[in-house]
Amino acid sequence: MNVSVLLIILLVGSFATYFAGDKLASKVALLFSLFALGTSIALLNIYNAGENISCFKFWINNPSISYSLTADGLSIIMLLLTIALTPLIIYSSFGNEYKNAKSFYALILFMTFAMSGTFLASDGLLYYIFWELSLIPIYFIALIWGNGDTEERKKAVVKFFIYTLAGSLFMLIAFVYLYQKAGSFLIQDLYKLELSRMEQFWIFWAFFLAYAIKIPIIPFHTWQAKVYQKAPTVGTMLLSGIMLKMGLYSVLRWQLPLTPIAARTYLPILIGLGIAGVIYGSIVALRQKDLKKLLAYSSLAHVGLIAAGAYTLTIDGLRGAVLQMIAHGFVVVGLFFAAEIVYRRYETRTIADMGGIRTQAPKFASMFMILVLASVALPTTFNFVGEFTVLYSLSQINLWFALLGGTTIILGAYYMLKMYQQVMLGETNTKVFADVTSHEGLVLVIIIAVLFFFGLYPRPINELITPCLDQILRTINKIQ
Amino acid sequence: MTNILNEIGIENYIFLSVILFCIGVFGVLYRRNAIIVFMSIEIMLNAVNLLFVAFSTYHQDAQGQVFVFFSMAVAAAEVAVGLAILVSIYRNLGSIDINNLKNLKG
Amino acid sequence: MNTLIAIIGLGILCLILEIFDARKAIIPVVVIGLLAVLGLDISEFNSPNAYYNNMIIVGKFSSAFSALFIILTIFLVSLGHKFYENHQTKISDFIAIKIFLLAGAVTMVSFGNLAMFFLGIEVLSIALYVLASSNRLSIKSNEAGLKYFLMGSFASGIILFGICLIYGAMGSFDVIEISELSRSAELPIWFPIGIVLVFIGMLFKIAAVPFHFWAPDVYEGSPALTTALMSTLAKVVAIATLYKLVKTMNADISPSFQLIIVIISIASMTVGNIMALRQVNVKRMLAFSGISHAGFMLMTLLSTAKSSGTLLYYTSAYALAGIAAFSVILYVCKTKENEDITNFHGLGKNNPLMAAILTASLLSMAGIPIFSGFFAKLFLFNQTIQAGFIALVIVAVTNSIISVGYYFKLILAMYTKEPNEAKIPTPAVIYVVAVISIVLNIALGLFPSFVLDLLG
Amino acid sequence: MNTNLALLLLLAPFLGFLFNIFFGKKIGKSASGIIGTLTVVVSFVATLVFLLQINETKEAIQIELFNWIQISNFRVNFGFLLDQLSILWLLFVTGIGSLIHLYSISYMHDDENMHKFFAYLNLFIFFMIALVIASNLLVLFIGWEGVGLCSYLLIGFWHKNQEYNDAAKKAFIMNRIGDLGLLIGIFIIGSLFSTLDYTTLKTAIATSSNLDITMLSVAAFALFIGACGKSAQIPLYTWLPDAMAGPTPVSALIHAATMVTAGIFMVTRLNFVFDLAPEVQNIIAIVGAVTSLVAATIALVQTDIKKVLAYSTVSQLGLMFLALGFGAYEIAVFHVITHAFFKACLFLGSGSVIHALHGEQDMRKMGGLKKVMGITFITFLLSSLAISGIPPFSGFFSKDEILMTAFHNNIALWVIASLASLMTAFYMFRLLYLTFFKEFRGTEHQKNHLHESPALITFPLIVLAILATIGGLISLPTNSWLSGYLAPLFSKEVHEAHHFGTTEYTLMAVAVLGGLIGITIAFVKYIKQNQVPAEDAEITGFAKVLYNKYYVDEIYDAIFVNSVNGLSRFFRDYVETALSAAVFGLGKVTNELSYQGKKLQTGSIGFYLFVFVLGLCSIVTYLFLAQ
Amino acid sequence: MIHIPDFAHASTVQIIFCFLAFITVITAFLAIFSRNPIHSALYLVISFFSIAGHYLLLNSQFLAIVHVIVYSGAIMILFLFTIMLMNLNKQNEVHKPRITRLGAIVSFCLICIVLILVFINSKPIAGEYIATGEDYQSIKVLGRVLLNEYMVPFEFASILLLTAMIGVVLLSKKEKTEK
Repeated sequence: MNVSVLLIILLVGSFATYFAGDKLASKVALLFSLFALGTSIALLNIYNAGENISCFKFWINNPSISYSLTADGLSIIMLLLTIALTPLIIYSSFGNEYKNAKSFYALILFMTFAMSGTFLASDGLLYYIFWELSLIPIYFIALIWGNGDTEERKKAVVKFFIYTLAGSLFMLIAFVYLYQKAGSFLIQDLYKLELSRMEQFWIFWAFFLAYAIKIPIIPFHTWQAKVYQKAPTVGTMLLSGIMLKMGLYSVLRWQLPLTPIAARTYLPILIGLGIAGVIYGSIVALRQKDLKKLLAYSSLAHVGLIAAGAYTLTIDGLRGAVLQMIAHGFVVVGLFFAAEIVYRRYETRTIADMGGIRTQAPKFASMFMILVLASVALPTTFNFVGEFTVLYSLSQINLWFALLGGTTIILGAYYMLKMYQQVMLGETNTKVFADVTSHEGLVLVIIIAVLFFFGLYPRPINELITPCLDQILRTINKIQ
Repeated sequence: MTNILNEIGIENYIFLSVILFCIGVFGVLYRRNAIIVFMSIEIMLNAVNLLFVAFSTYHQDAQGQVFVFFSMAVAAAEVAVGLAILVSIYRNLGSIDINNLKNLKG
Repeated sequence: MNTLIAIIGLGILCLILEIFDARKAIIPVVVIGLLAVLGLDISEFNSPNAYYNNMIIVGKFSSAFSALFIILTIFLVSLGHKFYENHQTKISDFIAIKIFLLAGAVTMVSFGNLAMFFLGIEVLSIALYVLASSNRLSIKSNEAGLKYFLMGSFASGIILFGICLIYGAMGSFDVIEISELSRSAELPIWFPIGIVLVFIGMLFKIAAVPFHFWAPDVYEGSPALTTALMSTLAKVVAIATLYKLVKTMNADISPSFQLIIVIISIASMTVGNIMALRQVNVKRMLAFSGISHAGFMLMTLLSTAKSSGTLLYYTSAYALAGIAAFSVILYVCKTKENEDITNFHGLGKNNPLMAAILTASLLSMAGIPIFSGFFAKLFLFNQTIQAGFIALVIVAVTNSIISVGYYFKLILAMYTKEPNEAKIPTPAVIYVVAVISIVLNIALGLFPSFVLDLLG
Repeated sequence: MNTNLALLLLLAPFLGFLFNIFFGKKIGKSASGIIGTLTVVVSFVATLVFLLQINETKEAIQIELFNWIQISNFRVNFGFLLDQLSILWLLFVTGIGSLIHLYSISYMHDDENMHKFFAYLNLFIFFMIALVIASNLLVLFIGWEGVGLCSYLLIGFWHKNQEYNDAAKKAFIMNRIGDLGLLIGIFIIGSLFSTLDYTTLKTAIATSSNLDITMLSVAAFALFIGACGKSAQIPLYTWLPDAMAGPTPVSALIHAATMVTAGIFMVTRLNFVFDLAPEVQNIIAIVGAVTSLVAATIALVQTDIKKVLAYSTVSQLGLMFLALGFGAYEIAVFHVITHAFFKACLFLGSGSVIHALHGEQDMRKMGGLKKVMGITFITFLLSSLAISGIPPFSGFFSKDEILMTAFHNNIALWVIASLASLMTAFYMFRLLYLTFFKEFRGTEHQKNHLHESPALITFPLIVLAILATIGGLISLPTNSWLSGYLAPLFSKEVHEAHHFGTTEYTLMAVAVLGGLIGITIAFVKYIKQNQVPAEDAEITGFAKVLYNKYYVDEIYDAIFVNSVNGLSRFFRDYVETALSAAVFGLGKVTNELSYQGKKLQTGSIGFYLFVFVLGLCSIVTYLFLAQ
Repeated sequence: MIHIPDFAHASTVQIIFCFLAFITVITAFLAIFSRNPIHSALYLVISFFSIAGHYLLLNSQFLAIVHVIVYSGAIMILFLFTIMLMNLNKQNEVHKPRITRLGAIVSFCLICIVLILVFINSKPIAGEYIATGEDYQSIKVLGRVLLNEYMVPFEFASILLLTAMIGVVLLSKKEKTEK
């Protein structure tokens, strides 16, 4: 059994969902996603038992491209994040009615498929294919099932698509160039390359463009808020929960080990950009009128910190980045779902139109509160573990980085609590707000449980990723 | 028997052909009566034919002249088709001024 | 050679069927016949041979491209079933002319003598002139036909002049002989000029900038099926021929000539893509898209030694996507007066399958994986970088980004707008053609080696 | 055994929290209150067990549970350290906690969300215990943030009132500023010593040969910023007075007795770090002294009963920091304890008053309550005497020691501190007189419903008043049990047995005199002259500045809050738009090019061919003529 | 180098060449400049005849005859026929926009100069022109070449013509549905 089983399940699931028809689609999708989750856990066990679950087959001879999926700790953890969030995301959408549901859910599964592939692929081109492939479903999800004015949505979504594509095409050139050098797209062969400073410089920035847009790092974030706002919540969850992580994962997996000298040279700039994202995102989030936009900017701030961590080129930074990625994945899905729950009842996302919900819906209020707290990295939540590690790594580079990056814990608290206050607290709203339904509650509870469990006991994840990150770090440091 | 090109020189044939060809080009650009434009194209083809024959003599080789036959066949076919198109345009528009044919643009 | 004979025979059979008043049988017979011809062609694949004093040289290159042309013709002929529904009296003419066009196309990739080359290109061109203006009552079609005819003849004149100069320099029309002679040191300047003139003439045929102006007008004015033919078959034939010409006649391309190719390639991509952005007519938009693709395909000329497989792949990917796209356009615009984007509004709701096929084909053209268009671009970029033209690749990539803009305009129209009218039933043939072509496209994407390694 | 007991100690309140959150509503108000209280009592009992144990063994109990966070050069375990300091702290946290829980059963009985209130209180106790018994800085940080969170939840307990919510938010954010400092301190310590564990750290510092004193000082300073945030010192003190928005038991528990002392706890815990950074100690002393004076001056003119107490708390905390600054940790701890007693008593007393007056907090509307609220009055009086430093009440001993230490180290700071304690006496008695003496100044309705609070409220008052009275016994100037008890914690043998001489007695006298002067002035002003503080609008001059708390909130708003908000608006409206426009601009430019390009496509064959010819000519020219 | 014909010492052949060339070019120009399409056609016929003269000069009699038959006899008749059909003989073109004329002249000059310069720049052909003395352009030889070596193109030309024929029929045939 190897990891391609998982991809096949997801792909088959996607088609099965489409052919199941509108009525059954959501359930079939959920079933398949759960099945995939089970499989991935089984795979994890096999992996932990020390067996090989990678997969390698030749695909194209010239240029030599292979169907090569490598599962190491980092890949597996990202895969688990993807596969674990998918059923949650699908389940979270059960309260909504979608036109043409079969396509909708099929696209979700397809996107999961593509994203999982991205995390697994160890052939540069295969990776690139999955990377691009994941863009199409989200494009349609955002476009067709999104909300708000059609023209504006179109503009935002197309901008997003073209922008992301633009970035990644330069990555493609970099890959092709690397292929010329190495004669293979396989990651292990690419790692062996000894590139000159100049080459590294170009390749680094080519990669950077792709990842900076995807992550996004300021000033490449302009697509983000609008798309988050306009996309249906499920799409937003997929985007913010998983898709952003593709960029961050790629930084760790591809960019840094391939261009260590460049990464080292630009280290202050990159960390600076990440931290600038933290501060900028937090400050912009303060004055957002739209709940989803606010969360979008909060996401910008968080990923900025993760990126800064990744670019420190220290084991702490990398580890913190990975931990924080997972934590952020869960928490952001939870927050967007909370926004969706409010939307289902109030049919608005304007913060000013909300308020007084806590009195009417104490359960929801508590769960939302916990998510808010997790998002501001309260200790014992998973986010704290990540954020602490990242900030620590930043402090090892320069104390000022840690100080500036640390403003996130102040500013983050400021905008999140302000949001919470405006949305949930205050006088009872005249509009009726029913408390969470059982399945809404279930989703939130699962997310919260995950956040706390790994917040207190992140060791399993640590043990999974550390050898792999060490390996990456060794590759980075091979040329000093 | 001497090669006649000894007296005239292949260059002169080339120049003649080029000039004739260019006149054809000029005609295509200059006139807007489609028929005259066709004629100009015929001039171009003829210029080439002339050069073919000259080269045929130059190489003392029959192939060039054989090619002229094909070229003529092509010219004939083109004219036939071209005129058929022209006729149907004339039927629709009542004119064959190519300046009137500017519906497709942008 | 047998392929060519069989194709011509089929064309004549088609005319004979008309005589026997078996019009209904024409398309099925022809499709079956073409399938047989395809088989014949494939059987010739591994037996390179030269026929009749090197007039026709059948090799891997020609067989592979011929197969592609035949496949495209099968699609185009099948689509004709619906398209010429109201032109029953002329159906044999339409079909026959297409088959002769195919004959011309096959000749163009398997010529061994410039005479065959010239005749082939003329058969193709004349057939296209006729098809372009075949809607005789439409002024647009007339205009398209005349424009194409005038400019095409002009280009033919240039090509002829080029051939003449080559002959003048070499004293022969045989390409093998010419290519052998061209390696000798002493060459009259006529030869390179001739090559350049032929090259320019072919650039016109593939609609490369600055010889592209005819394409949008002609594509727009012609009947949709003809446009489909021009943008798929004709373009592919022209580029394949150009490639063959350059490869066989001029073993090593001088750096300055390479620079010309690079500039034309860049110009074609850029102009094509930028101009396509603001188009309302889908056919016109695809014409500009075709111009930009011509620019991409020209990149193969920079490394002629190895890029034949890439070219075959690119052209297959492009043409299959084009066929799929045009099937949908034919379906959508059948009852409409024009092919404006507004006609596509709400297709995603009215006919999701058709919308999906069009989307897929557009994505393929834009170069999104897993469609073969992506791999085509990838292999092309790979080869071009290998040849050392990384700047060109960067421009090409930038252009790919621009191209997404207009491809997505159409996709957006299909999915975000409300339909203008009720659903119209889809003819089965169109379904079949569209589905098969897009499936082939995706299959090519999944198994690129199959085509890529064909030409070694 | 120890582990299980420690876990019981820690988790009992947490279980109470869970129970109350999930079932509190169902089992009824009293039951949830009782369960909430009981869980804290369980912790208190467990603490007592530990106290007995440690009294015997004199050895700290270290418990490591499991590995939590992994950093490259060290790992952080979930671990507890039960030593003298933490047990001492636990004692009054759980002890006073139990009393306040008990008090709350009655106090909050009318609130519909009482179960939540108890849940939050329990959660607070849980986090406070975690903070105290942590064996390393990061577990301490859990408690640190956790109590901040509970403080947030409890200040904003009446969440329908957005002003309260603002106060809660403010408290949380200001705390977080401190938390960042603490984190930075943790980072530096972690990277310097590769450990965050107290015991290991202590050994590491003791054995380390070449310490980077500069970095260590930076760390100490950062940690101090953290302490400032939590313990409401300048410049981060403004949240505490606002925090009075919460229910009064909360103010008593969190904002007087326990949470705000966390900063002092942390500094004491890390005394070995601070000892190495004398500059930082100086800063601490100065900040403490200044805070104590500033807060005292503000308290002079406040009219809200709880605000006065809040500023008093800030001021007292300042005194504690003053002691810390001089390295007199056990004196600071002593004052923490006595302060916990009397300030909790004062707050609960004020709560009793407010309860009686149905929520009235303005002292100008009180008066004459001693007739109806005897017990409250007496306990309040005792505590006021204690805080004013009148012997033999507990405050006298602790405050006196602080002043004495200050005198020995820095006369100027001593003057400031003495002034602050003089003012303390004044404003406390001003409060007392205005509230309990003379005639009632409230509405008729209130007057008719005046009543002494029920036993559940008065019982804790009595207990605390007793403690406030006799609490000084634990550390008598000549025979200090506390010093002995805490001795293992401190490296230096400081404050070698107070050698009592004339100076000391004089100082003591001066201090007592100061207290008496304050009381007298208050007496003259409010009893003799029968003054009542002016209405808000009528306050003028310096009093107005004081009344408005030196406009610090306004200044902070102007400098920080407004600028951040302004920046946010600027970013949102301009920078975002500009960035977006830059990206869109590329698209727009291409579109425009396309638009212009369309004009080239004229439809004229002549033009097309013209370009054709031009292209041909240029290619030919380039290839054959240019070379 | 361009050979400026030395009229004083020119041989007969040279004079004939120059004369024919002159006629060819002038009539071609006149065909283009002439306002009346009929005149154009007639000028063109003369031009074609002079080209036939060139062929004769080059001793390819058969080709000359074929040329006259095909061009002057068939193609130009077709042209004239069409002109008559469309009744264009009286039609005068509206004054052409100046820019078009300018463009035409510019491109004419440009292409002329460029091509001529290119050929001038090239090395002159050194030495004698070969004269094998073999017959290479009699009907016999041409026929042999055409039907042996060039059999396939010859046949293929028939396809070309067939295509053109079908095309013309297609374009001209009225359908029943049309009114």
